[in-house]
Amino acid sequence: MKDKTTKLKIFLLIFTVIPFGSGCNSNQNQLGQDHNDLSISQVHTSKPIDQSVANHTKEKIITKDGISDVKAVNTDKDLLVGIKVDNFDRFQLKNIKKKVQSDIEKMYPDHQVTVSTDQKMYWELDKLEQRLQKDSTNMKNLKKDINKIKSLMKEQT
Amino acid sequence: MIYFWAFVVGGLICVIGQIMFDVFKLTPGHTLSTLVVVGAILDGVGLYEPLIDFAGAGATVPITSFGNALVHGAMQEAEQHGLVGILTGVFEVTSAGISAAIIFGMLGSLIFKPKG
Amino acid sequence: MSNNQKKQLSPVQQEYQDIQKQREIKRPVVKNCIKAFLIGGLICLIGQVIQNFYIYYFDFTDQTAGNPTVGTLIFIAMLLTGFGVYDRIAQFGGAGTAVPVTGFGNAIISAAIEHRTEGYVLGVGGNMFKLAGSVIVFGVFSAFVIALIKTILIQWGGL
Amino acid sequence: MLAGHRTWVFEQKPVIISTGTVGGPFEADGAIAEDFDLLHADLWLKQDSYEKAHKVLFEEACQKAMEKGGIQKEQVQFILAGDLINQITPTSFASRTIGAPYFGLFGACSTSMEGLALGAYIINTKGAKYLLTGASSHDTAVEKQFRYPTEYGGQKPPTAQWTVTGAGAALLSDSGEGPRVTSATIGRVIDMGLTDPFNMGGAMAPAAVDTIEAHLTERNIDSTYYDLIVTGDLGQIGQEASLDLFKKHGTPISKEQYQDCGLMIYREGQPVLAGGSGAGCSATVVYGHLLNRMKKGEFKRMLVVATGALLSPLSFQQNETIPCIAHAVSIEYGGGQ
Repeated sequence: MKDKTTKLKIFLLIFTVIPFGSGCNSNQNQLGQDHNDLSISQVHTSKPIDQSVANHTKEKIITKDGISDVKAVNTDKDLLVGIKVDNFDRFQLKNIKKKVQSDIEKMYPDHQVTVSTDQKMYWELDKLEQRLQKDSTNMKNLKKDINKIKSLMKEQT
Repeated sequence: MIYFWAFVVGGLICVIGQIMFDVFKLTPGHTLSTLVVVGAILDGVGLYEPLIDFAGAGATVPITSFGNALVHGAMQEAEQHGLVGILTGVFEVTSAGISAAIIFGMLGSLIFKPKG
Repeated sequence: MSNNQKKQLSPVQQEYQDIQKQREIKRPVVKNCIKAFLIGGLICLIGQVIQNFYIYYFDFTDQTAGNPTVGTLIFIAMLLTGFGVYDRIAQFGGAGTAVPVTGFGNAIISAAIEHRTEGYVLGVGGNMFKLAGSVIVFGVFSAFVIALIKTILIQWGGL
Repeated sequence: MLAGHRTWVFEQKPVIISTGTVGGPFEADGAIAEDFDLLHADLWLKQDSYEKAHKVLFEEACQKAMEKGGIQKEQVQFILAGDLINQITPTSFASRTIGAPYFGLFGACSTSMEGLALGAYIINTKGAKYLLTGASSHDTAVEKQFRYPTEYGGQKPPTAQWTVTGAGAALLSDSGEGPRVTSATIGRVIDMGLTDPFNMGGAMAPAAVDTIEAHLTERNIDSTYYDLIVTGDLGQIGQEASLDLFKKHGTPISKEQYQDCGLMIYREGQPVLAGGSGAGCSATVVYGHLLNRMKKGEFKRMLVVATGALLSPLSFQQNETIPCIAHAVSIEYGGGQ
């Protein structure tokens, strides 16, 4: 009696867990495809805010080991890069970030470069990119958003 | 993917705790105190941060992260204020967990009665 | 430790302990570990979901989302403890519920609820850290020692 | 009167004229619920603390016993009782309510038979006409003191036992109708060096064996003299370990006649792990279930061996071993009186 209920509980648990596992797997496949096609999001480079710096950065960074996706946004002064690292490469997260940072700084010495592996950075930049793509922002708002993200990233704990 | 690793790593840390319960017959108090000290040592040698990067909540939710956070707070202050900073900085990072537990403990005692 | 104690036993005691040991119901270690893995993993997974929720919808980063996540988990632990569910889950999950921060919350909250009958100051206030206190004591002290060693090493390295 | 070193034979055969048993919700769900005089659905018993609820449990058990025996509380000359809580306050406070002269006893879970043996002795020597004896325990009050807060999620190993919420009281007299107390053997403190507070049964078994064997030798009888030898709360492990010991010592005791209160009180499927325990366990099972069966004529002679583990949370933390004790009392009904 008691044994049966505990067994049932275990089964229930396993069944709740399996979807998580498989969900993760499908996710991974998608990311893998992203990587293969290098289908990073490209944002148009015309006016009002030229994103060619960001686009170029993304093309360069995505080819590096361990990086599965990149988002980037730039203004005339700032360059924000959010990188996504998956699986066991995450153990090297700090080193990867440092390397990317120094590489980009070499590429664009005139920009103030902020690189982060933070989820928040990635998601916020994703939103910004989409807004830029739709032209639903202007230089002033963009700068405001970027400053906000930068201050968030500075916060510790 | 982070969800998967959070589950696995968090689960494995709990398995270590269960082995301490069942095989070494330690009380929960002994087990949890040991895990906290282990977390602090792991952070001291710089291994806990990469684990958090890897497993996310799988490393921050188990009590081991408490030791990690205590060392972290102490080190942060120590970098700024030297040795005195160790004393003042210990609770810097962990204060949220402890104060949440105290506040909810007090609230709980106002609302609930033990059910038995 | 236990070996030292064993040596002091008289032959009769030793003999009985051997008999008793055979009759003692063994703890199902493997089964318990699997349960601890599943329940503990599940709690961490829930923690990750909460954390990502805070990062996505509020102005928190990986670095800063830890605090609200821990707070939320302890809040959930309070509800489960108060409604008398946490100890039931714990009987099943073992270390899976004790090791995550929810177990820390449960230790504090259960002691607080239990000792309410002795008044808020001496009962709740005085006993709240009855179980979780040792975790804080050893955590803080070991953190102090480790940070001290590390700081000294860094300074010497700097010299 | 005294047979051997530590066995009393009561010539007057004091009578248990009535008993009262009270249980909690968990016992109401158990195997012998119909044998309780009063069952509570709420662990709090409408009190504001578990300790107060514990006190009420024992008050009610005494009340029931007096009611059924047709005795006013002024007629009760002594109370001999105890429980497990620090300084046995619940029993003392309940005795304050009843108002009779009071001996507070502590023998952990063996208190019920310690009280019955002493009470029978007092009646036997005409020290009293009516007296009350009993024991009680309250699951959450005991857990709070000996283990963790009740809502704390500590996993209990399969060797642990569940503390009974219940109180049993018996009214003893020198004359009247009812089962008679014929002899008692007082236990020695036995320590086999066990230290696991989650395995009381295993620690207490040698004490039970020691007392039972002393009883049989000193009364110069065989174990077949008794229809039933019932231990207090050895639980599954303690019962098996004690049977092993009997076998090793060459004492013939059959599995059928050897039973345990801790295994009788709950039904299969209740999460009690190795069985019930607590001072209220043997008190409620013996004064309720077993005496009822006896009165129905199912058996005539039984030996009740209540076992107690004499540890405290403090002694456990100081790495002391667990000393144990067992008191045996023989109760007979019908047949040759």
